[in-house]
Amino acid sequence: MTDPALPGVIEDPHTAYIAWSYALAALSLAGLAFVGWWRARHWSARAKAALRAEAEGGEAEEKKASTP
Amino acid sequence: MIRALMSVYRRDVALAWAGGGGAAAPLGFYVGVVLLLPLAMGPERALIAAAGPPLLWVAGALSVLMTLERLFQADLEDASLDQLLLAAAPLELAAFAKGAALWTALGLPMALVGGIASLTLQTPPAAAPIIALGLAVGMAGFISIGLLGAALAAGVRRGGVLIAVLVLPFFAPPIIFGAAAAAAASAGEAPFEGAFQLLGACCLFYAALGPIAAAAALRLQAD
Amino acid sequence: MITVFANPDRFMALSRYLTPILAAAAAALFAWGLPQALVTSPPDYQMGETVRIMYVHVPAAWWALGLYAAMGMASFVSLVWRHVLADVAARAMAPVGAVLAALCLITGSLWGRPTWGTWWEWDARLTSMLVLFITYIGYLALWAAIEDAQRAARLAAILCLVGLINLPIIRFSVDWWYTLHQPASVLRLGGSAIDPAMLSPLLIMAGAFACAAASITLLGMRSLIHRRQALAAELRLARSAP
Amino acid sequence: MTRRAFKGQPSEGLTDESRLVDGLAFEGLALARGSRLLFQDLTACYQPGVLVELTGPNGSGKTTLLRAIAGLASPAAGVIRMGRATDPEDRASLAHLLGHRDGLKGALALRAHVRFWAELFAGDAGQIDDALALVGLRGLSALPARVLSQGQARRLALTRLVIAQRPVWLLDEPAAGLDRAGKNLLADLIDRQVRQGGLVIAAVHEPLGLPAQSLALESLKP
Repeated sequence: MTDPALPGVIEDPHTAYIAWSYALAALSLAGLAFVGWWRARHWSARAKAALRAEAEGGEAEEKKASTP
Repeated sequence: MIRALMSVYRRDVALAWAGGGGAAAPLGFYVGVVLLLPLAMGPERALIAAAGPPLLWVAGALSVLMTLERLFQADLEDASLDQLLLAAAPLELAAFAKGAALWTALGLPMALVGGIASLTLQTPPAAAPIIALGLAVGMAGFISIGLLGAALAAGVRRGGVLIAVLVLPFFAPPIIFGAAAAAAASAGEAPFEGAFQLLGACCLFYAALGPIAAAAALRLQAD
Repeated sequence: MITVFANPDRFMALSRYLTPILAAAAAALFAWGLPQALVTSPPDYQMGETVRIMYVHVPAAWWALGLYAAMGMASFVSLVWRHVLADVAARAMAPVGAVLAALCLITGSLWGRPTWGTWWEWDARLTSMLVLFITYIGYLALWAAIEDAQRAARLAAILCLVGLINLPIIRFSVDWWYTLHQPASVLRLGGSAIDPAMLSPLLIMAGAFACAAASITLLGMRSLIHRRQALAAELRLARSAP
Repeated sequence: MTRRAFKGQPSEGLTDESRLVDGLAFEGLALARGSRLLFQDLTACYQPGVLVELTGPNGSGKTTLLRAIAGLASPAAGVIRMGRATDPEDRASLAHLLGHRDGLKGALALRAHVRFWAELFAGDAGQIDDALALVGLRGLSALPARVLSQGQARRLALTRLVIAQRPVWLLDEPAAGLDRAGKNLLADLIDRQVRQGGLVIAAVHEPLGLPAQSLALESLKP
């Protein structure tokens, strides 16, 4: 049966709305998860790099200070 | 302490009026927006009578939003905010005094203009004073919660838009009750019943909550 | 419990394991709940199949509100005890709550279309959810507008707390507004008493959404903490560079 | 501008209860600017009736320290005690803070400024014209503040210290923008405040030419 208010829509309109609802739910959760994961990976890498650079910087200074 | 608060109030009213034409700009904006309705909807009387009172409230809310940006931003920029923090009165009451000054300088004139404009929107003349009174109460509510928006966005360049999006959710209750009160007044119902009382309650609550929250935000801005 | 998460390092160690566990729990609950929601649970006697949208719409509404309440608590802790983690938690929850609120509005519209024949019905609860969605947008806009992270956290906490205090007022005024302008008696979305057979998939789906939201929030908190460490280290590097 | 006694100065100067009982004290004070630690473990005590010259390179935390004493900035660690007051609001009511920016409203007249400060800080509103005369701006009192030069604006800001008596003065580079006469005036005001048992802490780059203790921030590197 077609929905009178929506002439010409596929035979059973309800499955379309249900499908869209679940697809959007999945999309939004997956999108949030992906963005969260990508940002976490990006920032942890950057933090590691910065801390390592700082550590190396520290060692370089110690070497400089220790050599007369 | 009262002297300190009165001095903040008087200075802000003077500043609100001194700034080039004083309240002319926001009032002009307010009337301009009210004018747009008939232009957009055509002169058909019944249509305008239905949409008139609520539009007065929407236009009033937008006009108040325009005046909020400079409320604390100026004080933060020229460091006079520090004076308020060191004053012989708590910052919460100083914020309240600034809100009261803005209400006197701009809120009341807007409510008056709203009452007059309601005549052009086909509302019965008897309703005009009640609508104006409702608008005056509503403006107090808008400005009180607007204090918080202004304080939060004081440190932000061109914070006007930010203030709008921060404060609009809080404008919902006054708009709902105010527009309903205005519609009831123009429908000739008993003036101070139902919606008007709820409007008053909501604006009183904001008048207490706004300054306290704004003072907390201002202390952070000055930190 | 709060002190256990007190310092960021212990939190990072704990969340390293908690995040995947919660994600797995969410997947399991979805696997368990989806067949019930889509197939085995009975259709509604009035709305027919479209009631299945409820299993996504209602959990989204619950957690959009639940996350804002959690943000309110985190904001309170952040303002009163100046907890670094509380700021990070509130900031990490906001986008999840905003997306859930948007999802709730969209699925509400999709559900309304076959039920009421219009894409948007100014139903009291949908309107309140719209206001909550704008509140989320305002919260995120405030964070974005302020450079100093510490000040942004405290100011956003104040805004969130005031928003939380106002939620019941906004809810009451919207309900009052809806009854004032009550159009012809309209079938309320999921208003009829929920048939017990529908209750179990609803609760399972709600649980799945909760685990997913918690996992994503922890992930967000981890990246915010890493971000702070990275920026602080880079700042120190820039300053100490010869 | 001849050096003349401040006519009409309230005779008792600092009223008794506003006089500090036991000065200003820092205990293990640490200050940070955002995430950057400026200094830590500052412990010192200053008796009333003293001028303290705060020195240190740019960005060493002079301004932040003055704002912390006034209760505007919250310290990262440690306690600031002003007389019996440790709570920021209490300290704020005992102090005047003169920052880099003079806190003037361009549209407001000079007299309106001084009257505003007299009432805002619970000072003596009768002294307005004397205060303006003291800083040499008596003639401009009706004009809006935007007409003032930088030095004149600084002099107007100085009237804040005079119009309302407060035991603690926190001055951030007060001499900036002042001409020779202005610097003399500033020295006069500080000298009288110190002799009356007040406490003046001034962040300066070159000494004010008055007997003073000094607090050098660069010696407190984190």
